[in-house]
Amino acid sequence: MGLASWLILIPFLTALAVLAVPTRRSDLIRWVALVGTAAHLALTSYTTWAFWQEASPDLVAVRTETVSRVYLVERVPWFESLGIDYLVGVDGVSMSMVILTSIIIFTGVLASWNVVHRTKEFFTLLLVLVTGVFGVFLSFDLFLFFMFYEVAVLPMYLLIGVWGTGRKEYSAMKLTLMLMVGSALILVGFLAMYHANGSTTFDLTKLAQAHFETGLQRWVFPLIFIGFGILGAMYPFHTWSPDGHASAPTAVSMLHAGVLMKLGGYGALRIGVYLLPEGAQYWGLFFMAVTTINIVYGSLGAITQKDLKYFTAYSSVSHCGFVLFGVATLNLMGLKGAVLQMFSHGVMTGLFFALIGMVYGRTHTRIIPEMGGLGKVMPWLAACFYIGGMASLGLPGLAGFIAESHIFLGGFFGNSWTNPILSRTLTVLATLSIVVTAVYVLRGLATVFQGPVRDPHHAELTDATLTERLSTGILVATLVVTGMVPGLLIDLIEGTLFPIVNRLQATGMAIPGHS
Amino acid sequence: MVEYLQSLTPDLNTWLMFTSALFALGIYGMLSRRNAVGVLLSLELCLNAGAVNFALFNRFWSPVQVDGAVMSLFVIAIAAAEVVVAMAIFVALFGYRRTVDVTQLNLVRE
Amino acid sequence: MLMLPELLIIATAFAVLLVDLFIAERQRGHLVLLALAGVLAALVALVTITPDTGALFGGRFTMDPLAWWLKLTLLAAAAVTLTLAQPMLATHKQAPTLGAGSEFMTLLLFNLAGMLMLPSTRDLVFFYVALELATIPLFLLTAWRRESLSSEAGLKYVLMGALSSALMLYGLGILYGVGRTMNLDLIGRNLFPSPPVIMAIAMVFAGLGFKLTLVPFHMWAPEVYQGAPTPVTAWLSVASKAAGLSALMLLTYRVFPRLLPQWGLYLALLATVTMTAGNLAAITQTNIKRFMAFSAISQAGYLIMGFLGAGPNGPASMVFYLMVYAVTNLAVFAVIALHHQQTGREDITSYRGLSQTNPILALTMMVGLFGLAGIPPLSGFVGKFFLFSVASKAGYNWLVGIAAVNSTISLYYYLRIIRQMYIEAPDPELPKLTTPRLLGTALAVTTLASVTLGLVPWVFESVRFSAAVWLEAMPK
Amino acid sequence: MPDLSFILSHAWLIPALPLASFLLVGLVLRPLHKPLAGAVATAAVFAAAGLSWWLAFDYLHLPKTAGGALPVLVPTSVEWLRFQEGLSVHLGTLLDPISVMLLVVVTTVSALVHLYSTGYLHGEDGYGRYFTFLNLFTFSMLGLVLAPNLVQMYVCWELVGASSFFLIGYYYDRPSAVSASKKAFIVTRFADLGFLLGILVLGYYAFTIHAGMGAAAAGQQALDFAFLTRPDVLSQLQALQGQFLGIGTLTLAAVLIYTGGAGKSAMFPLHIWLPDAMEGPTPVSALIHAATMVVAGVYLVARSFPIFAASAEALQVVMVVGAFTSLFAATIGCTQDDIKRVLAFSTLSQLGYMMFALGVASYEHPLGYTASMFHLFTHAFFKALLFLGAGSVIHAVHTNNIWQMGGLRKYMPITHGLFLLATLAIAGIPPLAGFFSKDEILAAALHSGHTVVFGVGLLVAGMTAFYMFRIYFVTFWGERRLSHLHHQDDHSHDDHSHADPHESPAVMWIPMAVLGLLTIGAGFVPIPEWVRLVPLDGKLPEAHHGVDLAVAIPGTLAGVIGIALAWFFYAGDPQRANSAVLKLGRFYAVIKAKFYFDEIYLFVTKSIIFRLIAGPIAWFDRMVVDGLVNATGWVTRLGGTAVNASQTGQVQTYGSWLMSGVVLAVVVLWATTRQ
Amino acid sequence: MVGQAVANVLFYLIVAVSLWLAWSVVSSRRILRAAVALMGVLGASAGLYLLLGFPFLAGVQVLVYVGGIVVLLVFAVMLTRSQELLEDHPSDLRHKVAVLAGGAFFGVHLWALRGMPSARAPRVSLPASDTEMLGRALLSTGADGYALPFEVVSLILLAAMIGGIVIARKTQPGQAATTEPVHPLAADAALTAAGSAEQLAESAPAPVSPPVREAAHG
Repeated sequence: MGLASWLILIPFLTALAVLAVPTRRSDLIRWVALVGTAAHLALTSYTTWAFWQEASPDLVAVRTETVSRVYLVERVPWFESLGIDYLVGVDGVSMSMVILTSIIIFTGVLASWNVVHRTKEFFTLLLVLVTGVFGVFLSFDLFLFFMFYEVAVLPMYLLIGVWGTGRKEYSAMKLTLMLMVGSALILVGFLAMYHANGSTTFDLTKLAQAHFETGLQRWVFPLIFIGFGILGAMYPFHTWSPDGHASAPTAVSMLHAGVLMKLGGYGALRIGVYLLPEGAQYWGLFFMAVTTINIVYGSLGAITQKDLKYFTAYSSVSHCGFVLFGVATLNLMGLKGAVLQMFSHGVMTGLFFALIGMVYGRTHTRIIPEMGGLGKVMPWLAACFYIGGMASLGLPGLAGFIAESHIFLGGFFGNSWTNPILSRTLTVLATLSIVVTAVYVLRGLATVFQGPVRDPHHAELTDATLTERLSTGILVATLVVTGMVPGLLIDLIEGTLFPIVNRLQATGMAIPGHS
Repeated sequence: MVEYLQSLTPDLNTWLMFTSALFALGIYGMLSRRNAVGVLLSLELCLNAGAVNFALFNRFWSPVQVDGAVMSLFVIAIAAAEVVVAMAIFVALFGYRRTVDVTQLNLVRE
Repeated sequence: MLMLPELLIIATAFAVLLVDLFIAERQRGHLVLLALAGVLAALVALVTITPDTGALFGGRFTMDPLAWWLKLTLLAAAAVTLTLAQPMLATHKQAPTLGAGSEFMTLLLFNLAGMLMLPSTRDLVFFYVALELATIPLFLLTAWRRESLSSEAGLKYVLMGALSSALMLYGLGILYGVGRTMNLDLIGRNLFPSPPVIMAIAMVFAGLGFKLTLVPFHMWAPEVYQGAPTPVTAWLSVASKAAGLSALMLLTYRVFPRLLPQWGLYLALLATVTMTAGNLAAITQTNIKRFMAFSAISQAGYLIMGFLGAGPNGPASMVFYLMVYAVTNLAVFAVIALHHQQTGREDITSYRGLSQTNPILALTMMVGLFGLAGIPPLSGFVGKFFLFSVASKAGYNWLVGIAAVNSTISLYYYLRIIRQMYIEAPDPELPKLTTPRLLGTALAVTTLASVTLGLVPWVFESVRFSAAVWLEAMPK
Repeated sequence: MPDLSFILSHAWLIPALPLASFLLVGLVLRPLHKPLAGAVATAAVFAAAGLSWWLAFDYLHLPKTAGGALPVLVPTSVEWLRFQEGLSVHLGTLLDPISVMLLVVVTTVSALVHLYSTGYLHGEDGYGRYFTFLNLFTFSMLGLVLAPNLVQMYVCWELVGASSFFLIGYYYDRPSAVSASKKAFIVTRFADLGFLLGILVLGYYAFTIHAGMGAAAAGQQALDFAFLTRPDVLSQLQALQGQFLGIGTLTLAAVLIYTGGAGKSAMFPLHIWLPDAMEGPTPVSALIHAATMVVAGVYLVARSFPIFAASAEALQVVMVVGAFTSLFAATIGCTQDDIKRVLAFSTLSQLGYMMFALGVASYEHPLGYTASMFHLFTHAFFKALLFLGAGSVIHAVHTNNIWQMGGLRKYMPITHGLFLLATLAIAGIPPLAGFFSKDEILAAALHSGHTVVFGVGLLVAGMTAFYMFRIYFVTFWGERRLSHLHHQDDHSHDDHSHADPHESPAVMWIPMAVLGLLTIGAGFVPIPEWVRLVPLDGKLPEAHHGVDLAVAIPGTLAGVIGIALAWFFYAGDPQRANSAVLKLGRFYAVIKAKFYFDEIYLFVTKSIIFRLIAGPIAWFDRMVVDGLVNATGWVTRLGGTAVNASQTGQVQTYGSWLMSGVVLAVVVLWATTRQ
Repeated sequence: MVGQAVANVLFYLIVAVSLWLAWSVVSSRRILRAAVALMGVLGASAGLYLLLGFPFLAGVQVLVYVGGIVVLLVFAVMLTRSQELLEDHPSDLRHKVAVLAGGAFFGVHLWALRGMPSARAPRVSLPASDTEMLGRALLSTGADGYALPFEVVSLILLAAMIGGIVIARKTQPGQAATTEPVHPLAADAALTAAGSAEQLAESAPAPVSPPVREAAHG
């Protein structure tokens, strides 16, 4: 059992452990979950180190190859006759995503420290959900990828349905169905690719070496991109995100907005652009336009939101728009920006939803106008909120800026097969969002945390407890470290992206200035 | 004498037209009769047409063998079984509903 | 011995009939154990002794690898159905809700024998007779309960069954007329898509489509599923469908090997209409058995996607999906039978709060429903994935798309039940459900199977190998 | 590279000190021990100031380059963010005459303000937080000054904006302060959008050139100033034909970068945030909104002057905007009642001065460049002094409104003396610093042929003198007016408003005294001789000395006239001023209301963006897009009921469906299998 | 050639008779008359078997079909006491649909016939008697024998008999009519309604009154 398999197995084993604990001992359940996720965090850091030992020597060689290397690979044949095998491994992009998810689940467990209603089932489902997510990030066999992808979507229904608030059943059902329709499109794409390659293998690297004929790529790529786009809150299909997050409990919306929506971007990049370069070129500009709407539309929509969760949900729609925009630029900086944005937005939204959960736990209201002057009452939460807000509007020195600067440069540099004027105007429109984001972030935070205390009995609320300080502290620390020292993450990611860009280049069009 | 007569009857297609006409009438009967027993009668028509068909093909295409006839025989037997089953159910249903009018039997629907 | 399983089943049937004469009314429950013993004996015999190739009666009764797998499924399904029926028959504890227990089991076993023989037939006569034995007892079993609903269901089933078997007979007649021989292997020699052949195929599809509840021929299913006693409904939804599939595979691959590829579009349209109608209708159902009828219809839609395209993957994934569907469906029906037996209620809302009253039962029901919906890591997902892969290989990507969206709609109505169980509060006046020992084991076995069939590669690999051998042996 | 002395090679220490103290104070000291936090913060900045003076001393003694100019050094350069091969961002320090000068100015003023703040904010509850952000501000300002490339400048630019946001919003329980901080951040953020776009455009074309040059640009990155200001790169940039809406690419890039600068230096269209920024504590206004942050825009233009010089239109824009802003601000300045707002508009006006000085400069007439830098140098000191003076007045009298002060001459002699000194300096009365730098600017404008701009300069000089002495006379002369109104600048702790105002404590007037000395001395510092625009070929022409009388006399005369007018209106009896105001009437009210720009901006943001765009989008999203999703759900349910309706219960209907199935099968099979 | 004419006349005579009787089976308003008509049709087809040279089959046909099944049908008619009731005509929609179905089937068959290779009756001399060959075929277990299907048919008949007896029995021996579990369905309500409609029908001499439901679904 290699490292990658353990990364998938630990959350599952923790889930089983939680099941074993008697139902009434809810505090023990929480501790088991915490220990499990902590162990996972430790293992993730060790795996990152191990991965780095293996990957760093051939960082230079990778610049000219067209097939991205996978490390710590474990291959166990499963259905040989169909070419399906349990193929798990790690590479730059998936490693960064695993780190993100591990942090989010650890802080998520901390943030749901006071869930009392049916705690055992809550933590089991949460851990099963995260097992699915780890499975997706670590699997390199399309069948396994798809299997874990649907495992990740399903516990969401019960988590929102049972523990949610407001119109929970409606939004739980809408969320699950829209994501399943997305996976339906992806399934068609996967099978078309599998059979176009002589239905011999589902292995991602082998499929990458096979050259699909252009016609097929042209109709499969939109299916894959839209299928993953639905999960990545692409414009017309994003309506599940505000409702879903508004009615989901804290840890679930942390996990969902922070990690699950990144599955969309990850899938679009890893499978859409990597396997179908010509399709990507053909559709590149179209999806760039859609995601620009996504960005501007999401941020404008967030300005007038009254409920804090809707406010954050719309902001994540806008930020996820950045991820897909980065993927649609199809050049090194754009793709790198997309992965960085996935990481930074994951941490940001995780922080936001954790904080909203804590504020809601105290004031029992999420309506922004009803709250005021909480900065004096709960300084720690206010400070974390502001750091999160600053990161989301892209203040340099925090993770947001690194990703957004990459995406803007990527969008502006464009590529040699798309009309430069169009791609540049779209990028300029996208950059407008940094102002709009500033408007709604400051407006929202100012109303809630600054000004006089509007509601009298908000005055004697308490500040963050130890567990809350720990979880928000970790998230803020990640934001600051990634912002201050981006080199770590960039080297990790670049190794994987060079081959993808080379493949795009190999299909006969030159990217300006790319050596 | 009987074999000789058979060889003089009209060709296969006319025979088939007859059996299919019989079958078509049976179908009409099953779909329009109101009384359940009437439907069964029409069913017997259809099955009989099928049985004759087999005997027909046997005689025209492989006069030496007797497979078609065996099939007709079994069809007759199975038709008998079906009638028994159908009768039993009608009687049981009549016990409850006091009617065999097929059009009235639509309780199991919502 | 090639026919050992069939003979054992028939012997058990007679044994049950005779033993019933000598035992008192109270011990009627033990009869079930006898029947179960017989079925399990047949199962063991099939697995250990019966080879998966060979012929008897001069080629009339032959055994092929795929038939072996179908018989395995049928016997397993029979075992589970008997355990389902056990609480309903007379036991020392309470009066039987299902009269004439021994006759019930005898008919069931006769029916099972018919279904077992069906895939081994090699000529038209034996095929028709085996098919009739596989359907006629079902008419009686449906009308078994002493109440108007069951009889009405029985009536509708008889009339529709009679019409479809008449059509089937006429079709076979024409087939015999054109092929000029009874032997199934030889009929297909000089068949080309002339009008009579097309008419024969259409009528055969009508007959077998009736059993498989394909859309234009599915109208009977909802009312019969609802009227019939629950074990019979379970048996109908699983075994009758298995028999229908084996008959269809027998005819299409053996008699029309060259024509099958040309019917791709017809089969695709049939599949689309079946799954869509089944799924759409299931959304607004309130009665659980009627709901399962529509779910079975939609599953039949997915099933026949295996006929598209060439190569052993088609039949292999169909048989594999049939096994997975059988196991998962029976798990769900076990819970429905239990629930119906102890609360007498069949409406979906009566399942409210089951997760709090009886968490294990709720969990098995959820696993079963997710299996039917095709959610990983259950084997339903693996089965569906392979079926979709066959359709996609045959170039019907639009069909795969529709099927995938359909399984999303199916997820919606399965989730409606899970919502009742997990999200709604329990209904106070409904009694708490207790799981009898025998049914509990059946539940455990079926749920375990529904999880492992997909994960353990050996099962699908061996089915696929058998399918490859079976396809080789087919007349070209 | 000549071997550098310790401080020169370790210039990064100067920004590192405030950063270290920011982290130390912010995380550790703030919650623990407030006064210690203040002390540590102030000490750190004083140390940085010392190091800067030492660095300046060493730098000036470096051997000159061949062309006689001071060398440009980039002692440290650490790769921070690698976008692409030729486009990676190195954090480092760039030392050249203007950056060294700025280093000295920023650290000195910041140190003095820190010291002053320990007194001004004594006993406030947000004391620790204040010093944390002040340190952050100083660090980011130093980072901006030392930035060797555009991206590091942009990074520090944003950090400066963020820390000013937190400092303006220091009294966050006061809604006016909260909205002021929001306005400041959003307006500067909008300007930074321009800056970012500028970087994108410049980055793209510079990158293509850098890639084209290959080995020739091995060591440098595309966005480094060293690379961008190379003559061959500049010529290639100039040669770019790309037209965007009729503007040349280089001009477009320069103008976009200039918008960033204009936003930060509150040039005309983006000036609305500076007057409201006065909501912050006065030392903050002194440091940020007088001496350092607002000059960042000027420094940006100066730093990338070669790029601006390469496209004539860009400098034209700079000049026009600068000149107009100085005139515009001066007129408003004359009408304001709040002492800090008057100083704010005076800063605006002086910044306009510096901008148009750069605007008139060119390689043929390099004097403007030096004049602007000289004025920046001197202005920092006397404007900081003015603000600190105003601060101590407010501290004593607890109100900003000049009409509620009066005759403070007697009560606050030191503040009065220093305030008078600074007012004289800003009015351009020789021998104080203001005279020399203003004279240089006017000379630059005259000699480079921009007579109109020279005229505007003169008029503004006069108006500056007028409004400065207006507030001087009203505040310090005349008899004492009681402040019966509610305290604007509320200091809860010493609330004895009716007692006589007393002089500020020593910790406050000492930094003012030091600034006073600097104001006097600054004029004589030979900035014009050190800070010179190095022509592209590197050879410096011989420098001119002495004051150009033809410009000095009219300048001083304008100042004196201004003072006389102010004396006439405001020194004597107040009736004269009131009657003048009545005569001007409507016109005066419009100017006083700052030409209603605040209302226009409010209207644009509130009604247009919020009500007409954001609201409908949110509604559209809920109703239409969500509606579509619900509609599909409803249609599927409808389909379900339709299929159910077909189950009529009539057996014979089912029979006919079955037969229809057969017939349809025949039709479809026949259609699809015909050979 | 005269034999040819005799055979043809005989054939067409039988065909005409059976078609006419079949029409009456299908559409006569009195069920008993329909049953008798069916007897006639089956007898006619027995004659056809004779014509085809299968005397044994004709015999079985007469014995089993006419003797057994039709008698059973008459019993059913008696048991369900519907013989004195005059079944009225099916509603026009059902009639049209049934005609369409039957007609479509017939039309398709005619179209199919065009493709069938037509054949004259072979002149070959037929085996002595088909009974002996039938007997041998039924009981031999060899390649051409049908012993196994024969056994299976016996199983079918046995199953049908057992099931028939159990279903048709009035009450189970030794236990009262099963208590119907509570049904939320409208079944009971409908049952009582149907029951009352029935009383009405019996009292009024008119034929079975078309209940409201039929009109709704006609």
